[in-house]
Amino acid sequence: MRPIATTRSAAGIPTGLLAVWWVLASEIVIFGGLLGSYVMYRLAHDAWAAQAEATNTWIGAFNTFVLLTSSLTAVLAHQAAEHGDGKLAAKRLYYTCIGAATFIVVKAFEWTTEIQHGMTISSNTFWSFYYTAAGLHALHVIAGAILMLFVAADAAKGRELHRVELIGIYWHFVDIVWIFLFPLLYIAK
Amino acid sequence: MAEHATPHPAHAHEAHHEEGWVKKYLWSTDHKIICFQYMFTGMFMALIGGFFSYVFRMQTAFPGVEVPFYGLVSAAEYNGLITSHGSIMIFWVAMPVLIAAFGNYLIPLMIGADDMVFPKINRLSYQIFLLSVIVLLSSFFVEGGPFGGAWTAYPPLSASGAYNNTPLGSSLWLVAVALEFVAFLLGGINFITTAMNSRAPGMKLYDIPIVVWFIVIASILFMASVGPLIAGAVMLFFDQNIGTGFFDPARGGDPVLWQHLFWFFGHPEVYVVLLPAIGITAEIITTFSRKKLFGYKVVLNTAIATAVLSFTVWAHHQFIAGIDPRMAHIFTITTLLISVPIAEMMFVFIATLYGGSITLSTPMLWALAFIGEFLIGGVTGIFLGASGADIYFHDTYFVLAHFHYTFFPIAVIGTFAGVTYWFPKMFGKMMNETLGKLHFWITIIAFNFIFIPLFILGAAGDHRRIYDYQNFPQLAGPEYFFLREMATIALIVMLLAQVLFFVNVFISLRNGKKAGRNPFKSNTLEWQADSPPPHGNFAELPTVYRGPYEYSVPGRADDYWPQNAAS
Amino acid sequence: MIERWVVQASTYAADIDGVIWLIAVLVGFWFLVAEAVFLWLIVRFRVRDGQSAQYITGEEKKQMRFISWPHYLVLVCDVFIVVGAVRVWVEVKQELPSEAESQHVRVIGQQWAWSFVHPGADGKLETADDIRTVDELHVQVDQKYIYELEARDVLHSFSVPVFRLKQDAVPGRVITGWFEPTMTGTYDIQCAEICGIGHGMMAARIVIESPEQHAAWIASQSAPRLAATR
Amino acid sequence: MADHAAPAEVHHHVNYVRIWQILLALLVVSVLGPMIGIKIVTLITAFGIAVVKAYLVAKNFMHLNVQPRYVVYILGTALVFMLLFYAGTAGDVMKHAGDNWHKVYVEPSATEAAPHH
Repeated sequence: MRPIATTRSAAGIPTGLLAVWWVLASEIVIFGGLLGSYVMYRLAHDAWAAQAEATNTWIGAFNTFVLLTSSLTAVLAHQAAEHGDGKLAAKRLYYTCIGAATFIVVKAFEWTTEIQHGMTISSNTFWSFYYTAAGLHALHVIAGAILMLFVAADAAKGRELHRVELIGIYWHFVDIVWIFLFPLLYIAK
Repeated sequence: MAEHATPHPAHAHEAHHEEGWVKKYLWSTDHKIICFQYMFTGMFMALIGGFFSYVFRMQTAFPGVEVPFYGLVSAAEYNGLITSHGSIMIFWVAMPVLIAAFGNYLIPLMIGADDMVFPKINRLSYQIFLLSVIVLLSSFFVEGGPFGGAWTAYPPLSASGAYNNTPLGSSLWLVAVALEFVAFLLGGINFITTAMNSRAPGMKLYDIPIVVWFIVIASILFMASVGPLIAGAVMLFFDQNIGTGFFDPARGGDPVLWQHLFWFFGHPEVYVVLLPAIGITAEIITTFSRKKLFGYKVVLNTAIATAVLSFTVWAHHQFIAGIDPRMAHIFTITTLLISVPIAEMMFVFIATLYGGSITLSTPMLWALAFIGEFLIGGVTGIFLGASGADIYFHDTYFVLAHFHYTFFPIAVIGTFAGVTYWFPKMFGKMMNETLGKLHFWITIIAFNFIFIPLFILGAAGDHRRIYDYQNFPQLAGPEYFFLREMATIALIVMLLAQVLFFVNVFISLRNGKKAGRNPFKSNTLEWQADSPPPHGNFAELPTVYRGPYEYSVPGRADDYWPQNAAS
Repeated sequence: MIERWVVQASTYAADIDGVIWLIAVLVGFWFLVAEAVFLWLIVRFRVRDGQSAQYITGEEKKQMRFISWPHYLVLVCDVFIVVGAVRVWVEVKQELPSEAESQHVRVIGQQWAWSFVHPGADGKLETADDIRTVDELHVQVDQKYIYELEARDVLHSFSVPVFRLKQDAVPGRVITGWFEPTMTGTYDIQCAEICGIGHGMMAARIVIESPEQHAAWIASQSAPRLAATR
Repeated sequence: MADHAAPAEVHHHVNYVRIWQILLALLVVSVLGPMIGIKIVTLITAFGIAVVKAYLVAKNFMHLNVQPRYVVYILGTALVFMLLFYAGTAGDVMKHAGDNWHKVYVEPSATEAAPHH
């Protein structure tokens, strides 16, 4: 049973939504610390540009496309949920999950190729950052997709529709992180 | 401790006694039970940390002695003991007790809610915390022993088993710390959301008790500062275990980066545990001096100013650690600036006493001692924040004594103040005042006899984390050892005095006078619930009509005016 | 204040002690006033029969000044402390003596010993007559030295209490600084940053010698080595 | 507020597919821009466009514009703290030398060329 506390909204927005914003604030500082460190190191080591040459911009761009599109389906799911159409919302969330799966599969393929070519996490500190930052992001993608499956299953039965928006916001945040990772890791050469 | 849970007719679980116990105490989502889980785990860890301090203080004062109940201390063990003492006391005692336990207990009760907004996440938070405790304790038993590179874990020492000889211990330590952070992130989001969204009808921002404000500000501080260190922990873990070179200078890494990541968290962390302790003090001082808090908004503003400023001072821990000397100027200025709001906060508490009607009960004694002792910690910090003086004092026992004069008031005095004050509410029984005062005086006097000698030793050149000072001719004199022995003996006295507290708790639980709802005639909402409050806290959720500190309002018969009293 | 326990053996030791003294006076005064007021209030306003507490909000301007004035005074004290601290900091950590009037000495921390490279008779490092020692640094009184601080493995901290000098050694970095001894004698060098199991025994000695003694020491170190290389 | 009536009305004015198309167009520019090979163009097209994209997503998909103001402040504060961290740290980590210190690390780039696909 949900406590009465959860249903109050003295701050003007629903509790779940408020909590999601705080989660994102804490995520900003985690990624901020990691990417800030990366930028400092990158600017200190001009030679890393030669390493960055070996990243595959096309795969990165394709994954950006996949994430942007999955964000679109997530926000459309939210739209459907707002109209009370749980089935449609669930369907669109499943599309988003397919996007997440595509992203991970492409990433796995990309990493496999790179590791086969000797670019491992310990071969150079650029690659250490490459795998750590993208890996941390990929973990967020996976976690978000799993949560989304639960939300979608509920939504399909018309339950907890407000969660569609919450998982969507989280998903857009994951998208934004990638929007910055893409130029940082792939384009800047 | 069967007293503190009122039977709940809704869930009549007559099936199995053990299952009921597990459900009630281990698997509960009730914020009060989670408070007890955090508090007892924290106190258990405090016993371990306290025992460790006894062992290594014995070695420092009487080098080579066979420590009773332990045995001989080797240099590696010594490092492991001091590291574990530091990390346990901060991460597994101060944090769980002050933020998690008091936050869990007080926030829903004081804002007039029936529980946290996310009870299951609250339970998960404790379970992750418990896991972190288990991981940390397991590091004592692995090959090589626990991590021994100080709680700051500076690489390259912490990054390589070749340097620290504790490859497993250092990784387990890091994992435990990271898990602990996750636990408090979950808990913190719960606290913040609850306090923001679930206040009782009528409770405006300036009607929130200071302790709730401060715990929330502390949670925000924690959340905003810990991120870079979580990222750093991942990087260090990879350095330790899969051969990356984030902090390895031979591969383009920079060990100084870790110091920044660590202290960007580490300094706000001081305020993370300080603010709840000050909040507890505010509640107690107003209650036992029957006074309105002097300048509620001033207190709040100083806390926010402190919180923001605390993000700009971190590098004063690194003045001589290899950072660019020009940066030291900026951080000296910001560090001295932060003394202003904190000093102002202390002035406010002192001013609150003026014109009061002070009862020196046990909780009040603890609260007053907090201010008196914390002032010492505060003023000695100026020596360390001023770059020129820090050249000498850095990494001496002066630093150690300074931060024990802040952390001891926070973690021990603040906790005892809170526990003795809310004990009647938590367990429905009054505590024994005689035993409580005896415990108070022995603890406080012994505490000063521990750390004043250490101030002198620090000024005389004792540097920290030294296994045997006989290796340093300048520090091997008998007058030095006299001071070290004095501190050690005082420590033993203080640790033994804690038995009094546990005896007091035991006696009070068995034979204590029954506490009514509001034994101290206090205003805040938790005193309007039953003692102990049942699951769901209030029979009828309260409505708030006024601020929390309306004591001795002229023209009223009572000298208190509960927040939820309509008139 | 510090000189009661540790002698001042460098030119800037007295300045650092001076800052410490300045802070001690300023904050010591405030501390005593605050504690005195605090204790007085506790004694003065103990609970009495038939006397109830006053209702003071502390929000009015007239009342606020009881905390705002002390707080401005704290700010003023802070300014003095900042100025004092920064001046000493610049002197000790930023301004190096000129190359002409100073000698270089290399200090290397490693687990768990200090190695020192002295310039030898020619007064220059990186020459054949460099003198390497372990855990013993020989310097000449009233001579300016520029140290180059390095670490081989983990962080160490080069700390000479009689000089009031402390500087962490960071692997991957060379950190320079200076000192000028002002009295002869043999004193402790500590490692003030935890560096592993042997941290507690990483003790070295600094031997401050008169010019004659120092020359003799250089000669005694150089002679056998020169003989060996020939 | 629980039924979210007010924000829902605002949402209807946003054409999500349109935003998505703009985002894709920007993505193309950010990939093509660096191919010109001028450093300043790369920086603008890569990072400038990243900021624009993030803004579009935050505003239109996350609906930050219809949240209470303090939500923006919370997230903004977190970002500002990261800038603070960067400002305090870069002087040591990003530089090779400073006042009375220098790093001895030598890039092994000459001997260890980047591997290719």
